Amino acid sequence: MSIRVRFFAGLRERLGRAETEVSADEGLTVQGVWEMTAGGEPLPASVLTALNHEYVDADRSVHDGDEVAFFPPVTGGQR
Amino acid sequence: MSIRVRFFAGLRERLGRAETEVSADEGLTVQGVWEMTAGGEPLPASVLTALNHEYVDADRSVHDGDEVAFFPPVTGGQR
Amino acid sequence: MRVQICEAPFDPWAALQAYQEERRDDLGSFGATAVFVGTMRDFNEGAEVECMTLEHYPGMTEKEVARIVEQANLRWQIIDTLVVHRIGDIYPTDPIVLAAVWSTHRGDALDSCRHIMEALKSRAPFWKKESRAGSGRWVERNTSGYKAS
Amino acid sequence: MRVQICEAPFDPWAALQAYQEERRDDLGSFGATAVFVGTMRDFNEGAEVECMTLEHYPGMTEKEVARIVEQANLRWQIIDTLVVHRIGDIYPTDPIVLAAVWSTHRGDALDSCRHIMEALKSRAPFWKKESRAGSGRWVERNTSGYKAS
Repeated sequence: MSIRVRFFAGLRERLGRAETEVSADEGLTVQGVWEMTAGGEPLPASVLTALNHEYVDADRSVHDGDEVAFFPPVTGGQR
Repeated sequence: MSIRVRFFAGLRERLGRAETEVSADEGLTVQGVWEMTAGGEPLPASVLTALNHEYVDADRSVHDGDEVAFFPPVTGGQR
Repeated sequence: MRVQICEAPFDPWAALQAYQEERRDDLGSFGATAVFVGTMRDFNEGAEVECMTLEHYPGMTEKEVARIVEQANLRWQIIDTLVVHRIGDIYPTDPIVLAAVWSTHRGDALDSCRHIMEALKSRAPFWKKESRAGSGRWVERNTSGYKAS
Repeated sequence: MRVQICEAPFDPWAALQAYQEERRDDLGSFGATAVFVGTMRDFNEGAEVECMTLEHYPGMTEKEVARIVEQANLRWQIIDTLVVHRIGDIYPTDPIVLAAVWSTHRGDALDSCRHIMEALKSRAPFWKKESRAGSGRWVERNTSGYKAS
Protein backbone atom coordinates (compact mmCIF):
# COMPACT_ATOMS: atom_id res chain seq x y z
CA MET A 1 0.00 0.00 0.00
CA SER A 2 1.00 3.61 -0.55
CA ILE A 3 0.79 6.40 2.05
CA ARG A 4 1.27 10.11 1.53
CA VAL A 5 3.20 11.74 4.38
CA ARG A 6 3.32 15.46 5.16
CA PHE A 7 5.31 17.61 7.58
CA PHE A 8 4.53 21.19 8.60
CA ALA A 9 6.14 24.31 10.03
CA GLY A 10 9.23 23.91 12.23
CA LEU A 11 9.13 20.14 11.87
CA ARG A 12 9.17 20.44 8.08
CA GLU A 13 12.21 22.71 8.25
CA ARG A 14 14.03 20.53 10.75
CA LEU A 15 13.48 17.33 8.75
CA GLY A 16 14.17 19.15 5.51
CA ARG A 17 11.12 17.75 3.76
CA ALA A 18 7.51 18.84 3.29
CA GLU A 19 6.13 15.65 1.91
CA THR A 20 6.99 12.09 0.90
CA GLU A 21 5.39 8.76 0.06
CA VAL A 22 5.92 5.42 1.75
CA SER A 23 5.11 1.96 0.48
CA ALA A 24 4.45 -0.71 3.08
CA ASP A 25 2.37 -3.75 3.97
CA GLU A 26 -0.98 -3.45 5.74
CA GLY A 27 -0.76 -3.18 9.54
CA LEU A 28 1.42 -0.07 9.60
CA THR A 29 0.53 2.57 12.20
CA VAL A 30 0.99 6.36 12.15
CA GLN A 31 3.90 5.77 14.52
CA GLY A 32 5.37 3.31 11.99
CA VAL A 33 5.04 5.90 9.23
CA TRP A 34 7.06 8.33 11.36
CA GLU A 35 9.76 5.72 11.90
CA MET A 36 10.03 5.12 8.16
CA THR A 37 10.30 8.80 7.25
CA ALA A 38 11.89 10.83 10.04
CA GLY A 39 15.47 9.63 9.82
CA GLY A 40 15.63 7.55 12.97
CA GLU A 41 14.52 10.18 15.47
CA PRO A 42 11.85 8.92 17.93
CA LEU A 43 8.43 10.60 17.57
CA PRO A 44 8.55 13.61 19.95
CA ALA A 45 5.70 13.70 22.48
CA SER A 46 4.87 17.24 21.38
CA VAL A 47 4.34 16.33 17.72
CA LEU A 48 0.69 16.14 16.65
CA THR A 49 -0.50 13.46 14.24
CA ALA A 50 -3.34 13.56 11.73
CA LEU A 51 -4.81 10.93 9.42
CA ASN A 52 -6.82 12.07 6.41
CA HIS A 53 -7.20 15.59 7.83
CA GLU A 54 -8.29 14.49 11.29
CA TYR A 55 -6.36 14.32 14.56
CA VAL A 56 -5.54 10.74 15.56
CA ASP A 57 -3.33 8.99 18.09
CA ALA A 58 -0.07 7.58 16.74
CA ASP A 59 -1.20 3.97 17.24
CA ARG A 60 -3.89 4.30 14.58
CA SER A 61 -3.51 1.94 11.60
CA VAL A 62 -3.09 3.41 8.14
CA HIS A 63 -4.47 2.10 4.86
CA ASP A 64 -3.70 2.38 1.18
CA GLY A 65 -4.20 5.92 -0.10
CA ASP A 66 -4.20 7.52 3.36
CA GLU A 67 -2.59 10.88 4.07
CA VAL A 68 -0.61 11.07 7.31
CA ALA A 69 0.61 14.40 8.71
CA PHE A 70 3.04 15.32 11.48
CA PHE A 71 3.23 18.83 12.90
CA PRO A 72 4.26 20.89 15.95
CA PRO A 73 1.75 22.26 18.50
CA VAL A 74 -0.62 24.67 16.76
CA THR A 75 -0.53 28.41 17.32
CA GLY A 76 -3.65 29.55 15.49
CA GLY A 77 -6.67 31.57 16.40
CA GLN A 78 -4.98 34.50 18.00
CA ARG A 79 -1.91 35.80 19.78
CA MET B 1 -35.64 76.30 47.46
CA SER B 2 -36.72 75.14 44.04
CA ILE B 3 -36.48 71.58 42.73
CA ARG B 4 -37.04 70.34 39.17
CA VAL B 5 -38.91 67.02 39.06
CA ARG B 6 -39.07 64.64 36.10
CA PHE B 7 -41.02 61.47 35.33
CA PHE B 8 -40.27 58.96 32.57
CA ALA B 9 -41.89 56.25 30.47
CA GLY B 10 -44.92 54.41 31.91
CA LEU B 11 -44.78 56.46 35.10
CA ARG B 12 -44.93 59.69 33.11
CA GLU B 13 -47.99 58.46 31.26
CA ARG B 14 -49.72 57.20 34.38
CA LEU B 15 -49.17 60.41 36.31
CA GLY B 16 -49.98 62.47 33.24
CA ARG B 17 -46.93 64.72 33.62
CA ALA B 18 -43.36 64.72 32.33
CA GLU B 19 -41.96 67.42 34.55
CA THR B 20 -42.80 69.91 37.28
CA GLU B 21 -41.16 72.20 39.83
CA VAL B 22 -41.60 72.19 43.59
CA SER B 23 -40.75 74.92 46.08
CA ALA B 24 -39.99 73.81 49.62
CA ASP B 25 -37.83 74.43 52.68
CA GLU B 26 -34.45 72.74 53.12
CA GLY B 27 -34.62 69.25 54.63
CA LEU B 28 -36.82 67.76 51.93
CA THR B 29 -35.91 64.25 50.70
CA VAL B 30 -36.43 62.57 47.32
CA GLN B 31 -39.27 60.67 49.01
CA GLY B 32 -40.76 64.01 50.08
CA VAL B 33 -40.54 65.31 46.52
CA TRP B 34 -42.55 62.29 45.37
CA GLU B 35 -45.20 62.95 48.00
CA MET B 36 -45.55 66.56 46.86
CA THR B 37 -45.89 65.69 43.17
CA ALA B 38 -47.43 62.23 42.67
CA GLY B 39 -51.00 62.93 43.73
CA GLY B 40 -51.08 61.06 47.04
CA GLU B 41 -49.92 57.66 45.77
CA PRO B 42 -47.16 56.09 47.94
CA LEU B 43 -43.79 55.71 46.20
CA PRO B 44 -43.88 52.23 44.58
CA ALA B 45 -40.97 49.97 45.56
CA SER B 46 -40.24 49.37 41.88
CA VAL B 47 -39.79 53.05 41.02
CA LEU B 48 -36.16 54.15 40.63
CA THR B 49 -34.99 57.51 41.90
CA ALA B 50 -32.22 59.76 40.60
CA LEU B 51 -30.78 63.03 41.87
CA ASN B 52 -28.85 65.22 39.44
CA HIS B 53 -28.47 62.37 36.92
CA GLU B 54 -27.29 59.80 39.45
CA TYR B 55 -29.14 56.94 41.13
CA VAL B 56 -29.87 57.66 44.80
CA ASP B 57 -32.01 56.15 47.55
CA ALA B 58 -35.27 57.93 48.29
CA ASP B 59 -34.10 59.14 51.71
CA ARG B 60 -31.46 61.41 50.14
CA SER B 61 -31.89 65.13 50.90
CA VAL B 62 -32.40 67.55 48.04
CA HIS B 63 -31.09 71.08 47.69
CA ASP B 64 -31.94 74.23 45.80
CA GLY B 65 -31.54 73.78 42.05
CA ASP B 66 -31.48 69.97 42.18
CA GLU B 67 -33.13 67.79 39.56
CA VAL B 68 -35.02 64.77 40.89
CA ALA B 69 -36.26 62.00 38.58
CA PHE B 70 -38.62 59.07 39.08
CA PHE B 71 -38.84 56.23 36.61
CA PRO B 72 -39.80 52.56 36.17
CA PRO B 73 -37.26 49.70 36.02
CA VAL B 74 -34.98 50.20 33.04
CA THR B 75 -35.10 47.99 29.95
CA GLY B 76 -32.07 49.16 28.02
CA GLY B 77 -29.02 47.50 26.64
CA GLN B 78 -30.61 44.90 24.47
CA ARG B 79 -33.73 43.14 23.18
CA MET C 1 -14.14 56.15 24.96
CA ARG C 2 -17.21 57.19 23.04
CA VAL C 3 -20.83 56.88 24.16
CA GLN C 4 -23.33 57.69 21.47
CA ILE C 5 -27.12 57.85 21.84
CA CYS C 6 -28.58 57.95 18.37
CA GLU C 7 -32.05 58.61 17.07
CA ALA C 8 -31.46 57.35 13.53
CA PRO C 9 -30.80 53.76 12.47
CA PHE C 10 -27.10 52.88 12.47
CA ASP C 11 -24.95 50.22 10.87
CA PRO C 12 -22.79 48.71 13.64
CA TRP C 13 -20.09 47.45 11.25
CA ALA C 14 -19.76 50.85 9.56
CA ALA C 15 -19.65 52.50 13.00
CA LEU C 16 -16.83 50.17 14.09
CA GLN C 17 -14.89 50.72 10.89
CA ALA C 18 -15.18 54.50 11.17
CA TYR C 19 -14.33 54.60 14.87
CA GLN C 20 -11.30 52.36 14.52
CA GLU C 21 -10.05 54.39 11.56
CA GLU C 22 -10.54 57.64 13.47
CA ARG C 23 -8.76 56.31 16.55
CA ARG C 24 -5.99 54.55 14.67
CA ASP C 25 -3.23 56.50 16.43
CA ASP C 26 -4.73 56.17 19.91
CA LEU C 27 -5.59 52.49 19.73
CA GLY C 28 -1.88 51.69 19.77
CA SER C 29 -0.93 48.09 19.96
CA PHE C 30 -4.32 46.51 20.56
CA GLY C 31 -4.55 42.81 19.85
CA ALA C 32 -8.13 41.98 20.72
CA THR C 33 -11.51 43.48 19.92
CA ALA C 34 -14.73 42.09 21.40
CA VAL C 35 -18.05 43.32 20.07
CA PHE C 36 -21.66 42.72 20.94
CA VAL C 37 -24.57 43.91 18.80
CA GLY C 38 -28.18 43.62 19.95
CA THR C 39 -30.75 43.72 17.16
CA MET C 40 -34.52 44.06 17.32
CA ARG C 41 -36.25 40.74 16.81
CA ASP C 42 -39.80 40.56 15.59
CA PHE C 43 -41.01 37.85 17.93
CA ASN C 44 -42.00 38.56 21.48
CA GLU C 45 -43.91 35.92 23.38
CA GLY C 46 -45.62 34.76 20.24
CA ALA C 47 -47.14 38.07 19.20
CA GLU C 48 -45.54 40.09 16.47
CA VAL C 49 -44.07 43.36 17.59
CA GLU C 50 -44.38 45.87 14.80
CA CYS C 51 -42.32 48.64 16.34
CA MET C 52 -40.82 49.62 19.63
CA THR C 53 -39.98 53.02 21.00
CA LEU C 54 -36.99 53.49 23.27
CA GLU C 55 -37.15 56.46 25.60
CA HIS C 56 -34.14 57.72 27.51
CA TYR C 57 -33.29 60.38 30.08
CA PRO C 58 -31.19 62.94 28.21
CA GLY C 59 -28.25 63.88 30.39
CA MET C 60 -28.48 60.97 32.82
CA THR C 61 -28.41 58.17 30.26
CA GLU C 62 -25.14 59.33 28.69
CA LYS C 63 -23.59 59.78 32.16
CA GLU C 64 -24.73 56.39 33.40
CA VAL C 65 -23.37 54.61 30.31
CA ALA C 66 -20.06 56.47 30.75
CA ARG C 67 -19.96 55.37 34.42
CA ILE C 68 -20.50 51.77 33.35
CA VAL C 69 -17.58 52.00 30.92
CA GLU C 70 -15.37 53.76 33.49
CA GLN C 71 -16.04 51.03 36.03
CA ALA C 72 -15.11 48.40 33.43
CA ASN C 73 -11.86 50.33 32.89
CA LEU C 74 -11.01 49.95 36.58
CA ARG C 75 -11.55 46.22 36.49
CA TRP C 76 -10.07 45.23 33.14
CA GLN C 77 -7.17 46.39 31.01
CA ILE C 78 -8.98 48.29 28.27
CA ILE C 79 -7.53 50.46 25.52
CA ASP C 80 -10.74 51.94 24.15
CA THR C 81 -14.51 51.45 24.16
CA LEU C 82 -17.36 52.38 21.84
CA VAL C 83 -20.99 52.16 22.93
CA VAL C 84 -23.82 53.14 20.57
CA HIS C 85 -27.45 52.88 21.70
CA ARG C 86 -30.52 53.63 19.62
CA ILE C 87 -33.46 55.59 20.95
CA GLY C 88 -36.76 56.50 19.29
CA ASP C 89 -38.84 54.30 16.99
CA ILE C 90 -37.11 51.00 16.24
CA TYR C 91 -38.28 48.38 13.75
CA PRO C 92 -37.53 44.65 13.41
CA THR C 93 -33.95 44.00 12.21
CA ASP C 94 -32.78 47.46 13.38
CA PRO C 95 -29.63 47.33 15.51
CA ILE C 96 -30.40 48.57 19.04
CA VAL C 97 -27.07 48.53 20.83
CA LEU C 98 -23.40 48.12 20.01
CA ALA C 99 -20.69 47.62 22.66
CA ALA C 100 -17.08 47.24 21.51
CA VAL C 101 -13.90 46.95 23.55
CA TRP C 102 -10.34 47.16 22.26
CA SER C 103 -7.74 45.58 24.52
CA THR C 104 -4.30 44.03 24.54
CA HIS C 105 -5.70 40.75 25.83
CA ARG C 106 -8.46 38.52 24.58
CA GLY C 107 -9.83 37.76 28.03
CA ASP C 108 -10.05 41.42 29.02
CA ALA C 109 -11.87 42.31 25.81
CA LEU C 110 -14.42 39.47 26.07
CA ASP C 111 -15.06 39.80 29.81
CA SER C 112 -15.44 43.56 29.81
CA CYS C 113 -17.69 43.55 26.72
CA ARG C 114 -20.01 41.08 28.42
CA HIS C 115 -19.96 43.08 31.65
CA ILE C 116 -20.81 46.32 29.85
CA MET C 117 -23.79 44.62 28.18
CA GLU C 118 -25.04 43.27 31.53
CA ALA C 119 -24.67 46.67 33.16
CA LEU C 120 -26.42 48.47 30.29
CA LYS C 121 -29.35 46.14 30.74
CA SER C 122 -29.63 46.55 34.48
CA ARG C 123 -28.60 50.17 35.03
CA ALA C 124 -28.79 52.38 31.93
CA PRO C 125 -31.97 54.53 31.85
CA PHE C 126 -33.78 53.31 28.75
CA TRP C 127 -37.43 52.32 28.59
CA LYS C 128 -39.09 50.34 25.91
CA LYS C 129 -42.66 50.64 24.64
CA GLU C 130 -43.79 47.96 22.22
CA SER C 131 -46.44 48.45 19.60
CA ARG C 132 -48.44 45.62 18.13
CA ALA C 133 -51.69 45.82 16.19
CA GLY C 134 -51.81 49.53 16.86
CA SER C 135 -51.63 49.45 20.66
CA GLY C 136 -48.59 50.21 22.80
CA ARG C 137 -47.43 48.88 26.13
CA TRP C 138 -44.44 49.67 28.29
CA VAL C 139 -42.17 46.75 28.98
CA GLU C 140 -40.99 46.75 32.57
CA ARG C 141 -38.90 43.63 32.45
CA ASN C 142 -36.38 42.48 29.86
CA THR C 143 -38.42 39.99 27.95
CA SER C 144 -38.30 40.61 24.26
CA GLY C 145 -36.29 41.56 21.22
CA TYR C 146 -33.46 39.23 21.89
CA LYS C 147 -33.62 37.30 25.08
CA ALA C 148 -31.28 38.12 27.91
CA SER C 149 -29.98 34.62 28.45
CA MET D 1 -21.71 28.90 8.34
CA ARG D 2 -18.70 30.17 6.45
CA VAL D 3 -15.06 29.37 7.15
CA GLN D 4 -12.62 31.44 5.15
CA ILE D 5 -8.85 31.08 5.08
CA CYS D 6 -7.47 34.16 3.38
CA GLU D 7 -4.05 35.07 2.11
CA ALA D 8 -4.70 38.78 1.66
CA PRO D 9 -5.33 41.35 4.40
CA PHE D 10 -9.02 41.67 5.28
CA ASP D 11 -11.17 44.28 6.99
CA PRO D 12 -13.22 42.47 9.65
CA TRP D 13 -15.95 45.13 9.75
CA ALA D 14 -16.39 45.09 5.98
CA ALA D 15 -16.44 41.28 6.05
CA LEU D 16 -19.19 41.31 8.70
CA GLN D 17 -21.21 43.89 6.81
CA ALA D 18 -20.97 41.94 3.55
CA TYR D 19 -21.74 38.58 5.15
CA GLN D 20 -24.75 39.86 7.06
CA GLU D 21 -26.10 41.55 3.96
CA GLU D 22 -25.61 38.40 1.89
CA ARG D 23 -27.27 36.21 4.53
CA ARG D 24 -30.08 38.64 5.30
CA ASP D 25 -32.83 36.14 4.43
CA ASP D 26 -31.23 33.22 6.26
CA LEU D 27 -30.34 35.05 9.42
CA GLY D 28 -34.03 35.32 10.27
CA SER D 29 -34.91 36.76 13.61
CA PHE D 30 -31.49 36.99 15.19
CA GLY D 31 -31.22 39.31 18.16
CA ALA D 32 -27.61 38.97 19.21
CA THR D 33 -24.27 39.08 17.43
CA ALA D 34 -20.99 38.43 19.26
CA VAL D 35 -17.72 39.11 17.49
CA PHE D 36 -14.07 38.65 18.32
CA VAL D 37 -11.24 40.07 16.21
CA GLY D 38 -7.61 39.22 16.89
CA THR D 39 -5.10 41.69 15.48
CA MET D 40 -1.35 41.45 15.14
CA ARG D 41 0.43 43.43 17.82
CA ASP D 42 3.96 44.64 17.31
CA PHE D 43 5.31 43.82 20.74
CA ASN D 44 6.34 40.32 21.69
CA GLU D 45 8.35 39.85 24.85
CA GLY D 46 9.99 43.20 24.41
CA ALA D 47 11.44 42.65 20.96
CA GLU D 48 9.77 44.16 17.98
CA VAL D 49 8.26 41.66 15.61
CA GLU D 50 8.44 43.00 12.10
CA CYS D 51 6.37 40.36 10.39
CA MET D 52 4.93 36.97 11.05
CA THR D 53 4.07 34.19 8.68
CA LEU D 54 1.12 31.92 9.35
CA GLU D 55 1.29 28.51 7.77
CA HIS D 56 -1.71 26.19 7.58
CA TYR D 57 -2.52 22.67 6.38
CA PRO D 58 -4.72 23.16 3.31
CA GLY D 59 -7.60 20.75 3.55
CA MET D 60 -7.28 19.89 7.22
CA THR D 61 -7.36 23.44 8.57
CA GLU D 62 -10.70 24.27 6.91
CA LYS D 63 -12.17 20.97 8.11
CA GLU D 64 -10.94 21.40 11.66
CA VAL D 65 -12.35 24.94 11.90
CA ALA D 66 -15.67 23.67 10.52
CA ARG D 67 -15.66 20.88 13.15
CA ILE D 68 -15.09 23.48 15.88
CA VAL D 69 -18.07 25.49 14.64
CA GLU D 70 -20.26 22.38 14.29
CA GLN D 71 -19.47 21.34 17.86
CA ALA D 72 -20.43 24.84 19.05
CA ASN D 73 -23.72 24.41 17.16
CA LEU D 74 -24.47 21.29 19.18
CA ARG D 75 -23.86 23.03 22.46
CA TRP D 76 -25.42 26.45 21.87
CA GLN D 77 -28.37 27.78 19.94
CA ILE D 78 -26.67 29.40 16.97
CA ILE D 79 -28.23 30.85 13.82
CA ASP D 80 -25.06 31.46 11.82
CA THR D 81 -21.29 31.73 12.17
CA LEU D 82 -18.50 33.41 10.22
CA VAL D 83 -14.84 32.60 10.80
CA VAL D 84 -12.09 34.30 8.79
CA HIS D 85 -8.44 33.45 9.44
CA ARG D 86 -5.43 35.03 7.77
CA ILE D 87 -2.49 32.99 6.53
CA GLY D 88 0.74 34.10 4.88
CA ASP D 89 2.79 37.17 5.74
CA ILE D 90 1.12 39.30 8.39
CA TYR D 91 2.26 42.73 9.57
CA PRO D 92 1.58 44.70 12.77
CA THR D 93 -2.02 46.03 12.92
CA ASP D 94 -3.23 43.41 10.40
CA PRO D 95 -6.33 41.53 11.55
CA ILE D 96 -5.48 37.83 12.02
CA VAL D 97 -8.77 36.21 12.95
CA LEU D 98 -12.46 37.07 13.03
CA ALA D 99 -15.08 34.89 14.74
CA ALA D 100 -18.71 36.03 14.66
CA VAL D 101 -21.83 34.29 15.92
CA TRP D 102 -25.44 35.29 15.23
CA SER D 103 -27.95 33.96 17.72
CA THR D 104 -31.37 34.58 19.20
CA HIS D 105 -29.91 34.92 22.66
CA ARG D 106 -27.16 37.10 24.03
CA GLY D 107 -25.68 34.38 26.23
CA ASP D 108 -25.48 31.85 23.41
CA ALA D 109 -23.75 34.35 21.12
CA LEU D 110 -21.16 35.44 23.71
CA ASP D 111 -20.43 31.97 25.10
CA SER D 112 -20.10 30.27 21.72
CA CYS D 113 -17.93 33.05 20.28
CA ARG D 114 -15.52 32.70 23.20
CA HIS D 115 -15.54 28.91 22.87
CA ILE D 116 -14.78 29.07 19.14
CA MET D 117 -11.81 31.36 19.84
CA GLU D 118 -10.46 29.01 22.52
CA ALA D 119 -10.84 26.02 20.23
CA LEU D 120 -9.19 27.80 17.27
CA LYS D 121 -6.23 28.47 19.49
CA SER D 122 -5.85 24.95 20.80
CA ARG D 123 -6.92 22.80 17.84
CA ALA D 124 -6.85 24.57 14.47
CA PRO D 125 -3.72 23.73 12.44
CA PHE D 126 -1.95 27.06 12.08
CA TRP D 127 1.71 27.70 12.80
CA LYS D 128 3.35 31.02 13.31
CA LYS D 129 6.85 32.06 12.36
CA GLU D 130 7.99 35.44 13.63
CA SER D 131 10.58 37.60 11.93
CA ARG D 132 12.59 40.21 13.72
CA ALA D 133 15.77 41.89 12.57
CA GLY D 134 15.85 39.60 9.56
CA SER D 135 15.76 36.26 11.37
CA GLY D 136 12.78 33.99 11.77
CA ARG D 137 11.71 31.61 14.49
CA TRP D 138 8.75 29.27 14.84
CA VAL D 139 6.53 29.94 17.81
CA GLU D 140 5.44 26.75 19.46
CA ARG D 141 3.36 28.28 22.20
CA ASN D 142 0.83 31.10 22.07
CA THR D 143 2.87 33.92 23.43
CA SER D 144 2.71 36.95 21.23
CA GLY D 145 0.61 39.19 19.04
CA TYR D 146 -2.19 39.58 21.45
CA LYS D 147 -1.95 37.63 24.63
CA ALA D 148 -4.25 34.73 25.25
CA SER D 149 -5.44 35.79 28.67
